[in-house]
Amino acid sequence: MIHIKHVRGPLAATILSVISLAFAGPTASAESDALVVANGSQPPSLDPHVSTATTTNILARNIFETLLTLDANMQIQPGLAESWNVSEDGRTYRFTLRPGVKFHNGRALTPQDVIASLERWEAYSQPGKNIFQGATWTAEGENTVALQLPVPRFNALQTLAPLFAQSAVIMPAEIVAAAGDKPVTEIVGTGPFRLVDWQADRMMELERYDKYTSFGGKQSGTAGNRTPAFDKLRVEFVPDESTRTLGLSTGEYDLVNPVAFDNISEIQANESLKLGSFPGVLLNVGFNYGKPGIFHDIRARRAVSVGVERQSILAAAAVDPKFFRLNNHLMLLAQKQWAPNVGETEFNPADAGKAKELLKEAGYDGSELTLITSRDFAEMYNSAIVIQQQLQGLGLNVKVESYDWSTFVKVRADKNAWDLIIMAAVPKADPTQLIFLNKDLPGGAQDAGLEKILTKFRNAKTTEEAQKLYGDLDAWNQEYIPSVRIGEVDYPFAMSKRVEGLQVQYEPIPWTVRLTD
Amino acid sequence: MNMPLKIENLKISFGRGAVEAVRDVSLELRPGEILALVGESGSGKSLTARSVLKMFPEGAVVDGRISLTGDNVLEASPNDLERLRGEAAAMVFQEPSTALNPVFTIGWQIGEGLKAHGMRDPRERRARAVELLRDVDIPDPETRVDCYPHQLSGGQKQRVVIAMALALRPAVIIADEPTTALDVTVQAGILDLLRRCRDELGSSILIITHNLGVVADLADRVAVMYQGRIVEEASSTALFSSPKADYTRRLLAAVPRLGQGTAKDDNTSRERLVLVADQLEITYPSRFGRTPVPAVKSVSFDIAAGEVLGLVGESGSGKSTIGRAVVGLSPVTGGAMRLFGADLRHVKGESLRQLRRRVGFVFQDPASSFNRFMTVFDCIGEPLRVHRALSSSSEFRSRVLELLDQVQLPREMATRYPGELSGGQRQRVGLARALALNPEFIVADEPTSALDVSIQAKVLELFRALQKELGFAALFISHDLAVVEEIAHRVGVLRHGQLLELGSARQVMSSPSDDYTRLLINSVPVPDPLAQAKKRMLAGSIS
Amino acid sequence: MAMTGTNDTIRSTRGGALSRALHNPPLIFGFTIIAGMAFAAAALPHLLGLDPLAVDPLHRLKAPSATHLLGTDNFGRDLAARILAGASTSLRLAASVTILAAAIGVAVGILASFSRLLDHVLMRICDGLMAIPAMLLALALTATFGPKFSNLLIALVIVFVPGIARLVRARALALRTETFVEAAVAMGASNLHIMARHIFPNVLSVLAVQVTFIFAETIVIEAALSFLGAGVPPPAPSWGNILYDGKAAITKAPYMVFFASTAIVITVIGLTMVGDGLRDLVDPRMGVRSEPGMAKRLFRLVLPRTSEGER
Amino acid sequence: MLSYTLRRAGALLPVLLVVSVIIFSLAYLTPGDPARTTLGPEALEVDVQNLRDSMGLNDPFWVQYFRWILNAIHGDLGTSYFLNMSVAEAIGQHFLPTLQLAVLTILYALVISIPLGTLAARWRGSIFDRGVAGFTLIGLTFPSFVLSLILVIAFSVWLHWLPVAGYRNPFSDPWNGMRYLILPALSLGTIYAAVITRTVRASVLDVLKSEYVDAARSRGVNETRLLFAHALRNAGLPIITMIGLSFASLVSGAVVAESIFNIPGIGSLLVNAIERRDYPVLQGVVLFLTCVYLGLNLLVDLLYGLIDPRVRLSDAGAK
Repeated sequence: MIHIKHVRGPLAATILSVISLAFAGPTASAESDALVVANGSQPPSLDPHVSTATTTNILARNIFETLLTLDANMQIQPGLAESWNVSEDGRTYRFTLRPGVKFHNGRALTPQDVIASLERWEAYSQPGKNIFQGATWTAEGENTVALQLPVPRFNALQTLAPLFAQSAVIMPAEIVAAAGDKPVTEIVGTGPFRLVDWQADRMMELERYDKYTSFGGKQSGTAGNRTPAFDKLRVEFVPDESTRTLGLSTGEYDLVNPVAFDNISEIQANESLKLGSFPGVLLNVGFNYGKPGIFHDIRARRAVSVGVERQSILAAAAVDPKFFRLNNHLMLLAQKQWAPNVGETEFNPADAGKAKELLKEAGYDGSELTLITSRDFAEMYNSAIVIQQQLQGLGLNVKVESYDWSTFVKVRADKNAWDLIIMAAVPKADPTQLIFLNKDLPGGAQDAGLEKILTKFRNAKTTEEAQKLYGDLDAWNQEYIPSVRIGEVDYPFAMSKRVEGLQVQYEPIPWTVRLTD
Repeated sequence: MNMPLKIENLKISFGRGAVEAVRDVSLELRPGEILALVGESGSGKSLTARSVLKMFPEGAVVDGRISLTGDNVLEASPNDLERLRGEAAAMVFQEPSTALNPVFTIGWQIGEGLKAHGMRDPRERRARAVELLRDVDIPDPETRVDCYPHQLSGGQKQRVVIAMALALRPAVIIADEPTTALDVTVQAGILDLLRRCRDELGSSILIITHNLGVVADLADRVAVMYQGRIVEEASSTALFSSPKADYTRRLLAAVPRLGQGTAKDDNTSRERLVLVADQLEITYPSRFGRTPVPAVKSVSFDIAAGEVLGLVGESGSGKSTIGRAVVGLSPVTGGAMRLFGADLRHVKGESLRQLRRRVGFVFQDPASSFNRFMTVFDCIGEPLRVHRALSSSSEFRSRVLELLDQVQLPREMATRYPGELSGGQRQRVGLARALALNPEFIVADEPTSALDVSIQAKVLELFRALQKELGFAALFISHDLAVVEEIAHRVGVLRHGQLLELGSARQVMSSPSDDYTRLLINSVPVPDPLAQAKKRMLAGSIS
Repeated sequence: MAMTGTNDTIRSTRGGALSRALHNPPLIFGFTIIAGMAFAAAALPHLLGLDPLAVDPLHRLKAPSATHLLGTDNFGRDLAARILAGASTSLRLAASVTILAAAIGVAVGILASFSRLLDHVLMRICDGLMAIPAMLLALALTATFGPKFSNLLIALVIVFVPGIARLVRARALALRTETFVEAAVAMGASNLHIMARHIFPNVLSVLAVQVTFIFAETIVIEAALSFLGAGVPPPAPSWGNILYDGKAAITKAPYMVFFASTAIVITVIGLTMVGDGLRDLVDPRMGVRSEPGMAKRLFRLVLPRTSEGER
Repeated sequence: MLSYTLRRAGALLPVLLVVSVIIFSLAYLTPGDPARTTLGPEALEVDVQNLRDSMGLNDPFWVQYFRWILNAIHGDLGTSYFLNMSVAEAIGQHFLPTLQLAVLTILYALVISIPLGTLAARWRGSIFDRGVAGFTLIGLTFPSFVLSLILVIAFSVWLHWLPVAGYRNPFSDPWNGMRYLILPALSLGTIYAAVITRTVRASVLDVLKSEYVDAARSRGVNETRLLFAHALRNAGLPIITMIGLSFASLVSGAVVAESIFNIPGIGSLLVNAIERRDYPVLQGVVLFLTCVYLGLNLLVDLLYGLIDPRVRLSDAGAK
């Protein structure tokens, strides 16, 4: 799923043409054999076991590795585990570790490291707790590790491969033991890059690990030969989006992730820059089931689902139609393994009349409703403004309150503080982990029918069985409407022409790059 | 040797001719002569003097010719002007404390003048500066040359300013009210210094003043200015003995003369005492890092009902502090001070308020003793309102108008703001305010020293009339002996917080028992050139 | 004892303040700018039927055209309407902050000048508040109490009160040594009477000059706060958040930033002129020597203010 | 002079105490906390509460305050939750860039404002004076980040003379270090130049009106010497105050420029700390900035003593 677009667009006519960006060619960047990445967000830590932040997970995968990997078609491939087998009852897995793998501090990888890491991952991470509840790990001999599941899980292997967030990465046992529930401070992994220097809020310097043991086969996605073709990887944290774009145009940065939606047009206008994107978030309007109110009535929820005009909301959120699309199904269209065969994908009736009828039937009394969003994420803030306007068009008295992220999360936990919420959910390996269906999330939907399907889903033995259950889940979602899906929004990124062969899995993969000067 | 200074039909006006400050003045200063330019504030004397060095305030429109040692100053080019200023003519300013740059040493500032006129070598400049300081009798000039202005006394500072003027032996010295800011004793010294400049250096001096005593003491010739014109010009003896212009005559009459105090009946019956000071001590508390300052050291006196006690002394003598202590504006820290029998040291709150109701206070500076945002009517009526003396507003109104009549001010003044009145009018409003609650005791802290001589005479006349008519007792504080002699029944002389002499006005003024009082009386220049000359011979030793 | 050299014959005509105000060019010019801006903000949106909130994402960031005089913003909302509505928000915020801060500041300042104990307590708190940089104090306060207009108002008032309190206290202390206040004390007036009749009117003169700077600075601080995400909460328009939105699209639609900053520049220039004019009107003698006019303007934005009047 | 300094320093302690209480309560009241930020956007409430317990965030307000203030007195400002370094170290690391930027900006501002202000006062009312007045007005009112963006677009994107953003320590890499600081210094400096010019003009004008300047003129001293020798030193007092103010505001306030030019200064450290609710850093940095502000005030006071003998000598009781 590689998006390399090379699209020319007319240069936007601007009043102050003197300010228009007639770019000259990029100057030579500081060092020739280093990839300089300008990253928009800062990781709170580099410990995927503890932090659910995607930035942490994506940066950490350059340093830490997982037992299994996923190729370009998202099929499971060997990782630190060279091979593995499954018992008939699907409850016992034995993984044979790849020989000769060394940690960055020179120490060889041992089964004890794998067990300590994965036990910690089970204890503190979301996927670990959801799918590996009650699982036990035992070492067998010098290079084999056995996993004992209480009940067969179809997605057990998939969860041990790289995920969007909180991948099951392997760290030295003593470091894991020392850290406990707080993020690890000593960063030692087995990955293609070694951490040289990390000055938070400024930059992170990584170096190719000379004694790296690559995985077998041709490089594809996060699988295969992962040895980087260049020496240094420098990640600069540049929170200001226009600075990131300007830095790209002067050649100071080779790769900028993400790029502001409004800067796309001028990047397209510059031949020496290339544009790409990766699946960003699933945008939903959530309801507050923790607080008594109109939205406990299905008719009110359907009114919102029917009434809103999704195209213009997505246009406000992501500007360019290439970066958003309608998708009324639970999982991303790009996640081919979950076939979207229930209901209409491009569901966007935008029927204000029907919506008003439904609201009257539901007995909406015109009381004020609060829609909360966060201004730290452009797509959440922009879509909230448009949604508020549209809902007021339907007669709902909605006011918007936008907070910085930390306050937003705190306000969300207070069930009397809001009625509607913008949910920008990170895509997950399987539907059971989606936050829309999570009853523990503040204001989450509580429905016996849902729980029944979810437990059946979690105990599905095979992927086929899981895919059938996905149909039921999707049908339930479109029937019960726990939250109104607006659509999918991709995050664009951009690179200078010196970056060749870049592949994307969740986000751009640095070690797949070849630098041409 | 041509005329050092010749001013021909000088005209100066402001605001595009709207206000004519100097109207066609012509003057001549002969070599080695001291010419006095006399007039009240607003007569244009200062402007005329400053035009000799072409130093005009902004927006001044000037016409006429001024020839200074041959050059016409008004047409001089900038570097001609720089050569003339200091060499041909130099200036001595009124306020010594602001005429010296606070952040540079005395030596440096004197050196600046020398440097501007070509003396390159710093060591030579320093030597010349020390020599100049010695010429003007500054003690221990070698160390004083490196001092800063704030480390010298008022008199010393003025001597330094004069030293700066003498630096280049200018033909003409222009002294703009050189002694007005100084105490009487210090003033005598400066006048002698100026006289020595003329006698030993031969420079001619143009002195500007409003004090006729100074004129009589120093000037050979006098020019009297009134509203921008010279109304009379004559030798000083001729002017004082037979003044021609009636303005000059009125001016001379208005000057209070020592020894001619009108005989006041000594009211012997001093049975009811209004104010008694018994070894009174006033020490200001020490502020952070400053040592405590004893202002008044064990002073004892008393004032009977209907009696006016005059307190005389130079600046820093503590006379104002005593006046302020009466109304609790300064703290009584030792001894006792009983007002209407109550000791001010222990009285507080309501009883203090009732005491203050029976005392009126007249302040020195008319400009700042009224709140800009209150009309004259409110200012006068404020004591009544504070003590809710009169219930109905009509009674209140009539009382205020009655007070205006008493101080001889037109009734329509009531609606105007203090800012729009003249100094003399404002002081009358001050008097009216003090009399509002017809107090039995008035404290007047230098009420007329901020006024021109002619206006001062009228206000004193009013004060005396009201005192006689209403019979209130009064504590009259002043640095001017002649004024005190005219007003007070009894007089006390203060120096550095101590009461040196206390007695009836005539006895203290004619035959003082204390040496300091005698020095004080002698230092006051009498507006009579002959008497001054005699006094100088006699007092040759003291100054 | 010094002979006052003031020239008694030439005195200003009756009704001093008003006549001097009329021929004081900076005051007049500045005042017309502010009045014009306020009128435009209040009246024009109704006259031209503009809706600052109507969203039209498909026509976003369009250059100025016939339908949209100043073009559209990144939600397709009419920029002219938003700048005008923004003007009313910013001016309303600035006006209310100024009035509240001035009222509290005057009260604190005068009280501090009258009682020693109160003086120590109040001034230490003011020092504390002034030592914390204004912008970060506002940021923390809006983060703490949520980004509502009222919270921003309270935050900015807290930011400005110490500065005014210090200035008023210094002026009040100076006034207490003035002769006319001593005269009031001498006649037995109570503290309350002195505060109300004498101190308060004379403190106003200093305040009038200070108020215009607070007014101008509020507008600029709001813009900076919006930049850090703590200004007037969207979707309500304010010049600050228009600028912030405009910054993201500066390469594509620079006119957004251009028009918003021009509006700010014009208003603040107008206010500066009113401030300078007021200073000359209020105290001709104070003239230039007083606190150098707009000089402190920027510092309130970020600075812990100096403790003038103390040295 | 020493006793004067000690006395002034002593007066700062109560202020520091007041500031520490204010900023600690602000941090305590701010919604959101480091635990929630550490665990990321989709953490569950129960996990957040567990982490809060282990971080001691659920202790009562005063317990947390005294624990923090006692450590602070012993010099230990605590460690950051996110920067895996001690707060003191973080401040040290971030203060250097801000200090360098502040010094460069002030120098640039002074180079422009001292001559401009003085000459504007000298030729009062001339076209030059009105031109300077216009420049200062624009300088004061122009939103700073718009100016920064224009400079970046002009000098980096168009002319490629200077880098867009970033920071290198000029001590270790002088050539690049300076190149990174020029644009931010220019954009900030222009505003401070405008402000200081106004102060210089105002105070020089005021001094030129005083009598001792007239007195010097009456002794033949020419105008230029009057201006630069006699007047400027007296006019220095308010100018020094203004420079002290500018420096204090630069140290804590260049946050807007720091975020545009991506300079890891103390301002952006504080803004990130607020965003991430990194309490120890937030409290530590504000306390540090308060000391800098109060220190600068003290320095300005002492400089007063240097320039104005009345202050220096009256304290030592030389009279």
